[in-house]
Amino acid sequence: MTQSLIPTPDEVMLRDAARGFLADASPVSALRANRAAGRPYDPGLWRDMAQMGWAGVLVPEEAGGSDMGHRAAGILAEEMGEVLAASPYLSTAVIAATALRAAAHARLSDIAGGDVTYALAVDEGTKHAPEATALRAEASGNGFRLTGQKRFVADGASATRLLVLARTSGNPGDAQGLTLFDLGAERDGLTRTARATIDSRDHAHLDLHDVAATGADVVGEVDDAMTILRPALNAGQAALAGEMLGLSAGAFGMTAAYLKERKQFGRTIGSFQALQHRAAHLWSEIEITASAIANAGRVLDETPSEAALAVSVAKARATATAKLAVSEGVQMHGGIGMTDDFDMGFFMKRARVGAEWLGDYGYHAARVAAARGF
Amino acid sequence: MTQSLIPTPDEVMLRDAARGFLADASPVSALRANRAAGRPYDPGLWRDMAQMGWAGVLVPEEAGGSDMGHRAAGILAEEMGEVLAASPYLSTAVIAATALRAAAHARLSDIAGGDVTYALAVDEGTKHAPEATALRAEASGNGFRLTGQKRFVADGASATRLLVLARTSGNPGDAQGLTLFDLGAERDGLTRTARATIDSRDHAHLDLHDVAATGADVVGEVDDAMTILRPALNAGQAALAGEMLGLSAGAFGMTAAYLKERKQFGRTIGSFQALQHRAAHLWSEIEITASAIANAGRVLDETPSEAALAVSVAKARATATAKLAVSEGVQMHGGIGMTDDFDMGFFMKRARVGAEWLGDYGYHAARVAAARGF
Amino acid sequence: MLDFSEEPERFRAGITAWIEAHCAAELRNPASGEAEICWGGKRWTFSSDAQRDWMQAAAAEGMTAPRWPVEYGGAGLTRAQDKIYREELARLNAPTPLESFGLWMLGPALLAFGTHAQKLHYLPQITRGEIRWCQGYSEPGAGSDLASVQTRAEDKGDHWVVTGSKIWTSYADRADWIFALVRTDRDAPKHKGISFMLIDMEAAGVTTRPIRLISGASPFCETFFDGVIVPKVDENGNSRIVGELNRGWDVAKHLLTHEREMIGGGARGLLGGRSLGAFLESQEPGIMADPILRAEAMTLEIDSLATAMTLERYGDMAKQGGVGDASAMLKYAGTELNKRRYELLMSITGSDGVAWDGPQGALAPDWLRTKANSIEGGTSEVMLDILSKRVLQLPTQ
Amino acid sequence: MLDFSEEPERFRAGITAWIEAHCAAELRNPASGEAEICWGGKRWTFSSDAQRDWMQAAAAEGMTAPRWPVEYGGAGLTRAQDKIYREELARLNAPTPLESFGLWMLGPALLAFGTHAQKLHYLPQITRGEIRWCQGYSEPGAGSDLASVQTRAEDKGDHWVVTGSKIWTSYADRADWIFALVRTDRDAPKHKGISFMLIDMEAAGVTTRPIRLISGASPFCETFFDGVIVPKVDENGNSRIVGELNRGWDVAKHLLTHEREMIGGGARGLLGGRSLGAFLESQEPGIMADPILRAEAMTLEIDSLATAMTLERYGDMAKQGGVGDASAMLKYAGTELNKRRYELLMSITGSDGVAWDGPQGALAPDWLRTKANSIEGGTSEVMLDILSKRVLQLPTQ
Repeated sequence: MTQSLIPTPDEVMLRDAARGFLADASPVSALRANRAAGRPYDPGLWRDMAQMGWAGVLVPEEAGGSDMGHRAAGILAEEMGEVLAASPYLSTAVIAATALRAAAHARLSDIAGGDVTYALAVDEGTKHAPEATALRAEASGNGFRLTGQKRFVADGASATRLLVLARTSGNPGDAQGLTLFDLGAERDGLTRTARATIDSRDHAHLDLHDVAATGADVVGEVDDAMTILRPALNAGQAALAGEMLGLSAGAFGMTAAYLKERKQFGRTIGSFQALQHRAAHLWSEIEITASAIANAGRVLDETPSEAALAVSVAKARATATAKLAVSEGVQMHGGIGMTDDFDMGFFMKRARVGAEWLGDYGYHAARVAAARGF
Repeated sequence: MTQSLIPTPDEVMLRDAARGFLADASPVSALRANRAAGRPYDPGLWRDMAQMGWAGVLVPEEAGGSDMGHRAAGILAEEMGEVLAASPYLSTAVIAATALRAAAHARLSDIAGGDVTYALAVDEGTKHAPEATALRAEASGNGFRLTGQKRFVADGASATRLLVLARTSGNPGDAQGLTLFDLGAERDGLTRTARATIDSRDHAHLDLHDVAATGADVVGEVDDAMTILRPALNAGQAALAGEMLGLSAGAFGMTAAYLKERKQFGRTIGSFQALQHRAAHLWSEIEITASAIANAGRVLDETPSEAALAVSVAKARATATAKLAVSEGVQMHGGIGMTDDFDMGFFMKRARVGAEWLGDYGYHAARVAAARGF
Repeated sequence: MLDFSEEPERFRAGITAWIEAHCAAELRNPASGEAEICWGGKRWTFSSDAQRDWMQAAAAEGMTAPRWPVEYGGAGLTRAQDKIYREELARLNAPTPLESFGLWMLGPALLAFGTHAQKLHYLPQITRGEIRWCQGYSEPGAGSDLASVQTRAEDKGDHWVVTGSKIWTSYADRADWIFALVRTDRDAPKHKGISFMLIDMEAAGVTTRPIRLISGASPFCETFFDGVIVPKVDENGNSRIVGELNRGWDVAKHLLTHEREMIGGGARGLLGGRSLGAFLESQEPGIMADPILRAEAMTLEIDSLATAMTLERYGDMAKQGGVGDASAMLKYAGTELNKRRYELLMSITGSDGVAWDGPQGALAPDWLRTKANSIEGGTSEVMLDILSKRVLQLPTQ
Repeated sequence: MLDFSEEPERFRAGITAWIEAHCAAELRNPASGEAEICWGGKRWTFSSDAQRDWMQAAAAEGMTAPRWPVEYGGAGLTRAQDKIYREELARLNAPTPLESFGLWMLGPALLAFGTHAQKLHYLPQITRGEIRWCQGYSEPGAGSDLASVQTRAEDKGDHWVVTGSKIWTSYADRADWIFALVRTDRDAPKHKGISFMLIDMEAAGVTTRPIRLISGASPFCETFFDGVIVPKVDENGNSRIVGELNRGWDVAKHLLTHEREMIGGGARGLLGGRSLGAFLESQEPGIMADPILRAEAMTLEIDSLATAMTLERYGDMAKQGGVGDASAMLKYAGTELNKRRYELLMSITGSDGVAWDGPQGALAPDWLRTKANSIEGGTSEVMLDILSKRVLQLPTQ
C-alpha cells in the first residue's frame, strides 16, 4: 500500500466542499420534504451533484468524468450519509459506473453527465445473494427473453436504466452462467412496483415477463457477469459503508450536542458518567470503523482485485457501528428521540436499510472468515 | 409445574445451614490451602458433608440417602460455588448417584455413606461430546476388554471408582452402542494422569489399555448407556450451573463490597455512575440466571424426562453470567484483582473450567435451539 | 348473580358459569387484539352489543374492579379469588370487561390518598365505565425528571387557574378527565409544591394534539392548559386535589412504585410478542444457516426463557410480600431484551422487513416501537440508578 | 562506522551493512522471545557474547537511543532516519540492542525537564546500558489515582529522608536506580507538593518484593523505602529532583502522555499476538462448526482488522502532528479487544486450554495476563473518562 490512511489535501478540500454544499442543499429536512412529497430524491439536487463532477467520480476523464477514485467516492458518500442526502449516487455513480467501466461501456459518459440514472437489480430473496439468481434469460433468435423477478432494487422505480442480473446457464447457486443486462426501464414486459421502505427512498420490486433483450444489451460477456459485477458490488459496498459511517457520525453529532445542552435532575446529562462512557465507547467505534473504510477505499484504488476482505470488513463494521449509533442516539435523547418531528428516527431507519442492502453483517462476516482461512 | 420458583421453608433452612457450615469449614482460603498442599480437596470436609447427608442428597432413603431432590442438590452446589468449596460432590453425589439410581444400583448406599467417590469419564476430545466416544469395550469371553483414552475427567485422579463410557458397538458419533462401566480406579491396565488445571482441582487423563471388565461392571444395559447417562448428565449440568451461579454471586459480593469501601480521586468508587450501572446490570444478570437454575431444579424433580431444555438454559446462562461476574470483578478491583494474593483470580479460573465442563455455551445453546425448533 | 363463596372450587365454578352467561361467545376469541379492548368513557362507541353487555354485566357485579371495595363499585374479592377470576378469563379467552387508566392508576391513588367523599364520587364512575381518565405527569423538556413540573396552578381564592402543558398523555384526545401533577407553590423546593389535581378535559382552555412517533401513529398526545379554571371545591363538594395540597409528589411516587410492581405483566407481554420458532417457520428456509443470526437467535432464546422464569419467580415473590425496588430489574431486562428480539427479527426478515407495506406486516413499526420500551415508564438508565442505589446500596458520593 | 547521510537510500544501505556487521546471525532469529531482550544494568548477565557485542557496538554509535542528541549518548537521527533503522531491524529480524525504562521514560523526562548537567550525567549511563532504571509511580491502595502519593520525602537540610512504598514497579528487583514520585510538601493540595526524585536502589532502606499474579510469576514488585537518605545535591553536583521542586506532577503528566502516544506500538503487539487462522489450524477439526464460536471469531476478526487499520491511521496522524488525548482510544480499544481475543482462544481450546501444563502451552497464563491490559497504564475507565472529557468535551457538571 502506498497511500496513507489519512486524507490528502485534495481529499480534505473535497470533503469540505461537499460538506458545505450538502449543509445548504440537502439538510435532513430535505429528506423529510421528499417524504412529504412522495419522491425518493430531489432531481435538482442530483443535477447539481452531476455538475460538481460527483456523478462522474468514477468515470474516466476521457468519458467526461472527474475520475477521482474510490477514496473520493467514499468521502462523498460519507458526507451524504451525515445529512441523509438522498440521490441515485450509489446506484449510478458508484455501482453502475464501476460496472460499465469494467466493460468499457459507451454509456459511461451519460453517467458522468447526469443524463442517465441506473439501478442494479440483483437479489431475488430477502438477503443479498447474487449467485442465487434464478431470473432466466433464454436465448431467443439473436437475443434473449428475460422472465423472473427481482426484489429490493435500490432506485429501481425511479432509474431510467436497469442493470439486471440474469441466468443464461447453470442453476441458482452457480457463480457461473450469469449475464448482466443493461435495459431501458420502460421496456415492454417490465413492471416496476415501488415499495414503501422505512427510509423513504426508492426500493422497487421488478417483474420481468418475456422481456426482449439483444446482444448489445449485455454488459461484459455472456455467462460471465461476475467479472463485471464483483468490482461493482465491492465499490458499492465500500461506498455504502462510507454512507453509513457518515450516518453514524451524524447521529453521534446530534447526540453529543444534546448531551451538552440537555439538563435533567439539575445537571447537564452529558455530565453523567454512565452516559459519558457510552458516548466515548461509541466515538471509539466510529473512529475504528472510519479506519476500515479509509482502508477499503485505498485497496479499491490500488489493488482492486484484492478488495473483498477490506470491503467486507468495512461494510460489516459500518453496519454494526450505525446500529449502535442510532440505538444510543434514540435512547440518549429519550422521548423526543422517538417522535417523528425529530430527525433521529430518519437515521435509525436508513441504518436498517443500509444494514441489509448489498449484504448484511453475516454475509460480509462470512467473506472475512473465508479470506482469513476459517 | 406445581412447585413455585421460590425456595420452600425447608430449602431456606438447608441453604442457611449449608452457608453457615461452609463459611467456617471451607472459606476460599481453604482452596488456597489445598493448592499449596497439592491436594484437590480436603477429605475431612467431604466426610463432614457426607455426615450432613449431602453425599446422599439424591440417594433414596431406603439406600441410606437423604433424598432431598435436585432443587436441594442445586442449592448445595450454589453454596459451595459461593466459597469455591472443592469436593467430589458433583461427580459423586450428583452425577454418579443419578446414574446409579437410574440403574437401581447397589452401590448407591456407599455413595450416601461417603464410602466411595466417583468420577465420570466421558469426553475424549477438548469439547463435551458423549456420542463421540471411541474408547472400545470389546466383548471377550464373558466380559469386555476396554482400550482407549479419556480426557478432562473431573475428580478422575482422586476418585475411588470410575464411570467409564465405552463403545460396545457402532461408530463414534452414534448415540447407540455405548455402554457405561463402573470400575475400581485401581484396575489393571488403567493409568490416571492428573492435569494441573487452573482451578487447582482434580482433572485427569485416563489411559485404558486392555482393561478387563465383567457384565457385573456394566451400569444399566449394554449398548444403551444414554438411558442412564442422560439423566446423570442433566443432573450434573444443572448442579454445575448452580455452582457457577454461586460463584457469580460470590465474585459479585466481593466486588460490591469493594465498590462501597474503596476510595479513589477522593470518592468512593461505588459512587461513579458508570460502575454503578455495570454493577446493576451484573446483578440483574445474576438474578435472571438464578431463575433459570431454580427452574432447572424444579423440572428435574417434577418431569425429569423433559429436563434438557431447562438444564441447558441454566448451564448456558450460568456460563455467560459467571464470565461477566469474574471479568467485572477483576476489572473493578483494578491491580489488586490481578494479584495471586487476592481471591478474585480463583473465581475467574474456576469459572473458566466450569464453562467447559459438561458442555460449553455453544453445546447448550444448540440443545436449546433444537428444543425450540430451529 | 355471582357466588362469592370462599371455597375456591365453588368460587371457580360460579365464576365460570357467570363469565359464560355474560360474555358472549363472539367476544371469546383468542385473536382479538387492541381493537377489542373496552376503554369506556363518555365518548366510547362499543364495538358490539356484546361488548356493551359484558361491560355492564361486570360493572353491575363490581367485577370491572374486582378487588376494590363494594361500596366504591368493586367486588371486594380476595387476592386468591381475583387470581381465579383472571385464570378463568384467560382459560375462556374472555376479554377483561373494562380497561382504563382510572382502574390502573387513579383508582389506586384515590384508594390510598383520597377522601371518603372523593372515593364515593369518582370510583363508581370508573368501575361503571362512565368516565375515562388520562394521566398528566411528564412535561415537554422534563423527560425522566418527573418532579420537574412547570405546569402551574395559580391560587385565585375559590379556584385555581392552570397553565402549562403535559406530554405523553396516552389517549388524552379520547379521555374525559385528567389526573395531573401541577405546581401549586412556586417557591417551594422542586419536590414540594406539587399537587395531584383532577381536571375536566371539557373545561375551557384544555386542548390536545396527537404525537406521531417514528413508528407511526401513536396513542400519545400533548395536552395544553391555557388558563383553565379548576374549582377548589366543586359542585359535589369535593376538593379537586388528591392527598394534601403541595404533597402531590407523594401520590405520584406511590403510583410509580405501584406501576413498576405491575410491570411483571407488561414484561410478560414483551416476551410473549412472537415465538421465535413460529416466526422462523414463515421465513425463507436456510436463513438461519448464517452463524451470526443463528448465534444471536440462540442467545436470545436462552435469555428469553431465563427472563420468563424470572417473571414467574418475581411474581411468586410479589405474592409473598413484594419485591420492592428490585422490580426495576424486570423493567430494565424485559425492555432491553425486547429491543434485541426485534433487532433480530428485522435482521432475519432482511429486505422484506424494511418495508412498511411488506409481507412482514407490522414488523417495522413494531421494531421501532420497541425503542420506546426502554424510555417510557422510566428509562433503562433510571432503572439502573434505582437498582444501584436502592437495591445494591451503592454510595452516592 | 555508520554513514549518517541524509539521502534515505544511502542511509538505508549504510544501516543495513552496519546491522549485519555487528548483530550476529545467531541473534537474528524471528522466534526470539522475552528472554532475548537486553535490559542492561549493573547486574545484567548477557545471554551470549553476541548480545553483549551488539549492545556495545550500538552504544558506541549512539544507536541504543537513536533520536537522542549525540552529546547525551544518542545518535541524533531524524524521525525519517529512525524509521528506516526500525524498518531494517525488523526486516533483518535483528533485536533492538537495548531496551529499558531509562530509554523509554526517564530519558524523555530528563530531556524535557532535566538540567544540562543531569542530562550529561544520567543519559549516557542509560545509552551505554550501564544503569537500569525502574519506575515508581503507583502506590499500594492508590490505583488509578496516581496523584495520590503518600511516599514522603522529609527535608533534612542537605538531604531528604524517604519513607513509603511503591507498587507495580516492573523489575525493581533487578534495577539499579528508580525514578519515583514522592511528596515533598505535605500541606500543599494533592497535585502540588509532589517531586520527581531519582533514588539509588542500593541505598540503605530500599527493599523489594516480587508480586505474584493470577497468571503466575510477573516482573512486578513492591518497593519499600524505610528512611532512605537521598542527598539534595549528590557527589556529582546534581540535584536528585528532576524539574522543579514540588512540580513533579508536571513531569509525570508529560510522561503519561508520552506513554500513551507510544501505545500504538504496544497495541500493535496486542493485535499481533496470534493469528486466528494459524491458531485454528492446530485445533481439533470441526471446532468452528459451533455457531457461537464461529460468530464470535468472525466478529473478532472484523474488529481486529479494523483496529489494526486504526493503529496505522493514528500512526500516520501522529507523524502529521500528533493525536493528543484521542490516543486513549487506542489503549481502550486495543486492550478490550485483546481480552476478547483470549477469551475466544480459551473457548476454542476447550478442556486443553484450562491446564497450566496442557498442549496449548502458555495459553492460560497469557489469557489471565490479558485481564491486566485494561488496568495497567491507565484503566479502561480512565481512558473513557479522558475521551469523554477531553476529546468529546462533555461537561463535568
